[in-house]
Amino acid sequence: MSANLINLLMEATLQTLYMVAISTLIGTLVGAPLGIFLAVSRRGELMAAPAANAVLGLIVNATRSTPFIILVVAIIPFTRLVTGTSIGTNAAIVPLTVATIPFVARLIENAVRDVDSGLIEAARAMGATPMQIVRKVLVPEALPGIALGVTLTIVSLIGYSAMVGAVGGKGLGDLGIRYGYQRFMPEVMAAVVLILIVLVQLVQTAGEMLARRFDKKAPKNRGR
Amino acid sequence: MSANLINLLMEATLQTLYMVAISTLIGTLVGAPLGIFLAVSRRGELMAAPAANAVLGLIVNATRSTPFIILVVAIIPFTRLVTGTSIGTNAAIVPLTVATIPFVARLIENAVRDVDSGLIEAARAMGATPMQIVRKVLVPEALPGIALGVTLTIVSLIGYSAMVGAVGGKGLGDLGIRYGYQRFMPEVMAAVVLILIVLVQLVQTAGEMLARRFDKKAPKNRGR
Amino acid sequence: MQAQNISDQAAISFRGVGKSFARKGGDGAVMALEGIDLDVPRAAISGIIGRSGAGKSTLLRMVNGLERPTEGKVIVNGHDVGAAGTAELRRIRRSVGMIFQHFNLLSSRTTAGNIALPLEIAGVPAAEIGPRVSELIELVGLEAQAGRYPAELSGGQKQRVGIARALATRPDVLLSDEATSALDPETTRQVLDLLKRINAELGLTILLITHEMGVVRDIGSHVAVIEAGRIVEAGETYAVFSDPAHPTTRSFLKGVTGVVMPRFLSERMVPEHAPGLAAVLQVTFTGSHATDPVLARLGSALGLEVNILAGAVEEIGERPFGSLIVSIDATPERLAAARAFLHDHGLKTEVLGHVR
Amino acid sequence: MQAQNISDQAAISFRGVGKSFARKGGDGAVMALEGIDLDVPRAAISGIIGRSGAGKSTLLRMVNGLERPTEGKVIVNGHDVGAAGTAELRRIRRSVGMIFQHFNLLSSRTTAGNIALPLEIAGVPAAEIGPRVSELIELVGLEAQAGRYPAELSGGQKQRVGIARALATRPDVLLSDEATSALDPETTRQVLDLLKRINAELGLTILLITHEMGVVRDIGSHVAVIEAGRIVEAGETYAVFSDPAHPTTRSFLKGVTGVVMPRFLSERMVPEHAPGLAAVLQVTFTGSHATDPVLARLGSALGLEVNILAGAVEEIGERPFGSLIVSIDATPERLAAARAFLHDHGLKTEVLGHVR
Amino acid sequence: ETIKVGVTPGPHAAIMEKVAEVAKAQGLDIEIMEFSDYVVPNQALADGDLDANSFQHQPYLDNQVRDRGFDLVSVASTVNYPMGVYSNTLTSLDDLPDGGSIAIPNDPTNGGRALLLLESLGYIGVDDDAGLAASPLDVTENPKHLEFLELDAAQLPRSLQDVDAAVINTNYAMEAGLKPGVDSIAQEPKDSPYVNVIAVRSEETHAPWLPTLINAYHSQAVKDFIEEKYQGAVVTSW
Ligand SMILES: Nc1ncnc2c1ncn2[C@@H]1O[C@H](COP(=O)(O)OP(=O)(O)OP(=O)(O)O)[C@@H](O)[C@H]1O
Ligand SMILES: Nc1ncnc2c1ncn2[C@@H]1O[C@H](COP(=O)(O)OP(=O)(O)OP(=O)(O)O)[C@@H](O)[C@H]1O
Ligand SMILES: [Mg+2]
Ligand SMILES: [Mg+2]
Repeated sequence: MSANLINLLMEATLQTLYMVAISTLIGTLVGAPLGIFLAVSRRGELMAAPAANAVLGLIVNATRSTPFIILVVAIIPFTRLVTGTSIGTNAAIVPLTVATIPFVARLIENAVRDVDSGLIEAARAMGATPMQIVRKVLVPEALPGIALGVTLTIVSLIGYSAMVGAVGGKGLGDLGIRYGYQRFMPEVMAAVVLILIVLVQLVQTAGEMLARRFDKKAPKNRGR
Repeated sequence: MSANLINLLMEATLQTLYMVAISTLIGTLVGAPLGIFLAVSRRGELMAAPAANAVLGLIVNATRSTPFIILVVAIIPFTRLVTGTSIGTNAAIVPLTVATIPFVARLIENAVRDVDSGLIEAARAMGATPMQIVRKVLVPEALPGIALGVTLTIVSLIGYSAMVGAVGGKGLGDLGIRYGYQRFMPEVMAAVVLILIVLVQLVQTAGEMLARRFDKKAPKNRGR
Repeated sequence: MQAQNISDQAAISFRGVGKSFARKGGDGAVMALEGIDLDVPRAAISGIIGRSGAGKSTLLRMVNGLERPTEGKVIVNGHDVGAAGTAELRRIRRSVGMIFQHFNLLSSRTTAGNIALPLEIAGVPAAEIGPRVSELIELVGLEAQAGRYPAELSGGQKQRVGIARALATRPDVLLSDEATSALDPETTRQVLDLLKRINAELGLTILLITHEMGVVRDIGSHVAVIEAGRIVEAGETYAVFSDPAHPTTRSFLKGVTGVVMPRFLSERMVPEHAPGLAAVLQVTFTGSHATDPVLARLGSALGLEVNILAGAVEEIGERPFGSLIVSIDATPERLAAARAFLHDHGLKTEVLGHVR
Repeated sequence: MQAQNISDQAAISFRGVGKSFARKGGDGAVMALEGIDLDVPRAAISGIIGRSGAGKSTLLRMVNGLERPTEGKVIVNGHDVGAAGTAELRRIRRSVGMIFQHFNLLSSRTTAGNIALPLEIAGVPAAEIGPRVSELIELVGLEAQAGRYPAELSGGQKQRVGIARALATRPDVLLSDEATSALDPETTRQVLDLLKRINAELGLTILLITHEMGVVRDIGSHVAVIEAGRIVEAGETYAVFSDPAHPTTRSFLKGVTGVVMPRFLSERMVPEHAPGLAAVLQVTFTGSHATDPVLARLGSALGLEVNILAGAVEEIGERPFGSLIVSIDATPERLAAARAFLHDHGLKTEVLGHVR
Repeated sequence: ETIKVGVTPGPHAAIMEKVAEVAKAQGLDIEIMEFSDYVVPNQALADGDLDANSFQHQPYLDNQVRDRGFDLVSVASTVNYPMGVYSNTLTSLDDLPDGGSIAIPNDPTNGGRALLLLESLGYIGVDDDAGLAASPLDVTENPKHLEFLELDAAQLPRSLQDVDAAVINTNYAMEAGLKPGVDSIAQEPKDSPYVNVIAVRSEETHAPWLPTLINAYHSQAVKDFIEEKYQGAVVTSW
């Protein structure tokens, strides 16, 4: 493999890391509150607001079901507003983030819904406000699930980010497709897939370690 | 919109339903046991097999991080073996399913890991075999989580299936891209997105109903 | 603890309260409570007892609005809990501490963290939380477990965390759902002494569910007995326990107040008198009579031999109450005289049978 | 219940068993049990008592291998639980039923479904499961709740499901971790009677943890007392309870066997004799003496007035045991004579103080 | 008789739909498969899953045959989508600022071609060995330090606001409302080598349906359709 290609791979790896990091960060910052709200605003829940819940749920579903490239085109004005351009790595982060938000939101929603009712009840009995319950009960108790959800998101994003090639987003996946696959350079393809697997494996391991760290529930041996 | 386009839309909807249904079905049939195995084969768990767990985990992560088109090409021989061809809607189902399996697996793994240790303990104390624990405790108890996970998968698949255009898979997403995006027909794009949203909304509603039906845990009011 | 006009005296009042649970599948509702009228006196310790599934927890959970009555209303410190707006409900709840039957501890917080939670929620300044938490941890004897997570605690230790947590904000009213069921007798006694002390010193109103009649006897000034969703007996503990009217109450009190007929006795006992048989009597004495040497005097006064077969003299709500099973070897006539003597001295007697 | 050579008599034997829990963070292990040597007799009911956090649950959980000893070994029906292969361990477990402190019911199964679970696991034919489940549901009085999910049950109802489930496969050994703590006295009695009956009829070995000394007294033939991870006292219940050696045991038994000093008495009592004061004596009598009219005879024999202030005559492990607090108004000389008289008749006395 | 023909979305698909109409009248049923990928249609053709494809120009086909060893040959030339250079801000490429940005297609049939166009216009130099497969990596001389942005072909018109110039296939330019020749600031020569072809497996060059397909494609009806729809943006080769 030429030095040139190695450079290219390194650059692409950094681009992927950059895109995934920013998308995850912003996606989680927006998706987490959204997911929590989706969980607590259902009928009969803490901050019951079925109408708002339905509308947000619809938006989330709409975003999740729209093919990525169509999403990219649909939000070009917004992308331009945010990054000043609709193309390039920075611009690619916008649709990636927009696609990440509902994904994270749903996963976090599920994690929050899993929190034991008894704990919510205990907090209610203490006269906690809904916001206090969210901050002091739901989030800390759902943290292991949230960590696993974010891990799942990052891994998905690493695969998903290959699609930003359409707007010149670059990164590993795009490199693998355009050089390795389309221009038939199997060694590039192999190198890209290898790096992707290593990245994903690192993320998965870190995510699970974090989840285990957060989980104070069952130090007990579950085997035998 | 011309009658022709309406026809196209109807056909594409059916194709999407067909692809998603089969992929979900097979993806879940394979992904569920895989996810359960991933959950119970970790160190200290029911069927501890850390080596097998690590290898399967790696394969799952590799599949999830590989860009879809590279996956498609990589498994063409397998696709041909299964469907006799490498192109068209039927052939598209193969890579879709292969991509679905690890996704479902991870979600189901998370749901199974959430099952209360005390219940596993109770079953172990009864002298249950690991398989009995899986069948009689883990699966029934994780069912609400599994239902939500499968819902999430279907919704993702509906969006994801747009990518099968690479192998002539057709379906709604592909139609949206080919007409709406490539041929610059915004009304097709809009119609496609609309149908997608309706589909996703139906799936989400059904999935949540099912999850609620399965969940016998907290009939209590969690609000106020 | 009888229903009366809503007065300042009652910290909590139930008025015509009913609760039915809709079954999820829709196949018929469960009627958990019906027509509850009850006043829980302020600054007193009141007990709720009743069979498993009678509706005790449901009743308790209505006091802080965790369960809403399907009928009637619950008034706490003058506020109608059901009608309260969310802000007012929160205010009511902050003045009501609760110990849960199943602990409900946050798995993500240590012992200290769990106890700090209500303080954080009440907006206590961070600087005051630390000392208060240490104080509470000491109170329930969990110094060594302060930094452990619930999963690393024994059942009783978890329960003590729950107790400390409920007391953290110095509430006016304490609701306790079997707070000592997982505790050993000694720890139970310590916790009860603690509750009693707080009740006496700070005028805390305590409403507690328990299956241990000894707990009600020792610290409860009032008691209500629930049976199948209805209150079947209620009043001062001394009155209820010394003369229980409802069969359930009587059954509960067996072996706790009064005395159990020992098996060696019941097996040998015959209903009719016959020559050579001694009469078996149950003698009960309440109030000051409990300490009188009446029974011993009977021997010298009538020249009868009185044999104590089983007995218990104890305190109910801090007043003595005694019950003995004795045998008197005497002719029917002398027996009648003996009973008359005892009655004259304020003791109740009942002939249970005869033994050799 | 003392450690002895492993014999056929012991259904469960602990030999030098220790258990330490590694803390998750790694900051020091918790020593939950240390140097446990104990034989649990076959076909008997044995109780484990001890303070909260003493290590009772941990000990019990070792019997069916839910917890592995970090030292020593546990032998059940001749099989070393720690050394057993998985198949053998499963066989052992199928012969051991367990009632959990926290119920551990499947939320996804109804009452009937939960009770059916161990039967399904044991491979009982489907046709036999139905009738057996109905039988068990009736046994614990949950007919009306058969189709309900655990979330729709009260605490005591859940506990009864756990009891029925543990008995479903007719195990040889039953482990019970506070099986009656959430039950009212009457249901408790029914459950205990049930256990006693199964024990008698089918030779079931029962090892139970309880905080209710009354439970051990009423149905436990043997008892072991754990304190801070060590066994401090063990043996036949009658021996241990009638003459408790360890302070913890004594403290636990207060008010359960023997008698509590009533407050009205303790408040008035002074340590030294003075003219006009009566002596307060604790009189204990065991075995057949319990039924002798010795105390009454004392009056006629020595012309003394004996006043019973508090007292309890009860059965421990089905044998009578009595303890009375009496006052005798007499000069020191006559008091000494009275005590000598009682000692001659096999009663133990102890002077507690003096009252007016 | 039914044959399967692979195309890519856009004009190739639209034209083939018209061809299918014509062929049907001549007794040949054409089933059109659209691929949003440039490798799969050749792979599928080589594997026998397709009977013919029509989506690539001759140089690309040669490349594919060389790289992947497909046994495919072209049997007819079809249309040409000349490329043009468009800009929202510039009126001539000479005005390109130093370090200016140029968007080019990111697909293998058009990416290299765009670079070669810029080379032919004298703004850059491209490594001769790279040929049609040239990528920005193969740019050897770049006096203006131009920045190349590789975008999806259909994305190019949508990105004009964000770049100094874009090299766009005429059909996409047209569909996006640009007027080739009017709005473009540079164009490929009409005789460019990038005429598209119909490809088949070499053993199928004598298949009985092939003449029908070619005839249908080269029919007047198709020519009229193309001229009416694409107004000269798609150049027919017959
Ligand atoms: N997983 C664990 N990690 C650390 N310490 C533990 C763990 N489980 C139990 N312990 C500690 O071991 C000791 C014994 O616990 P165990 O549950 O056996 O007590 P117990 O006698 O059953 O108490 P209780 O009557 O309160 O249920 C306790 O001090 C407890 O805190
Ligand atoms: N969510 C529910 N759905 C249906 N029935 C319920 C529900 N919660 C409680 N019940 C029923 O209501 C009745 C009263 O329950 P509650 O928990 O108040 O009993 P309890 O007196 O506290 O009993 P225990 O002493 O066993 O805890 C029980 O028969 C119970 O089965
Ligand atoms: Mg209850
Ligand atoms: Mg315990």
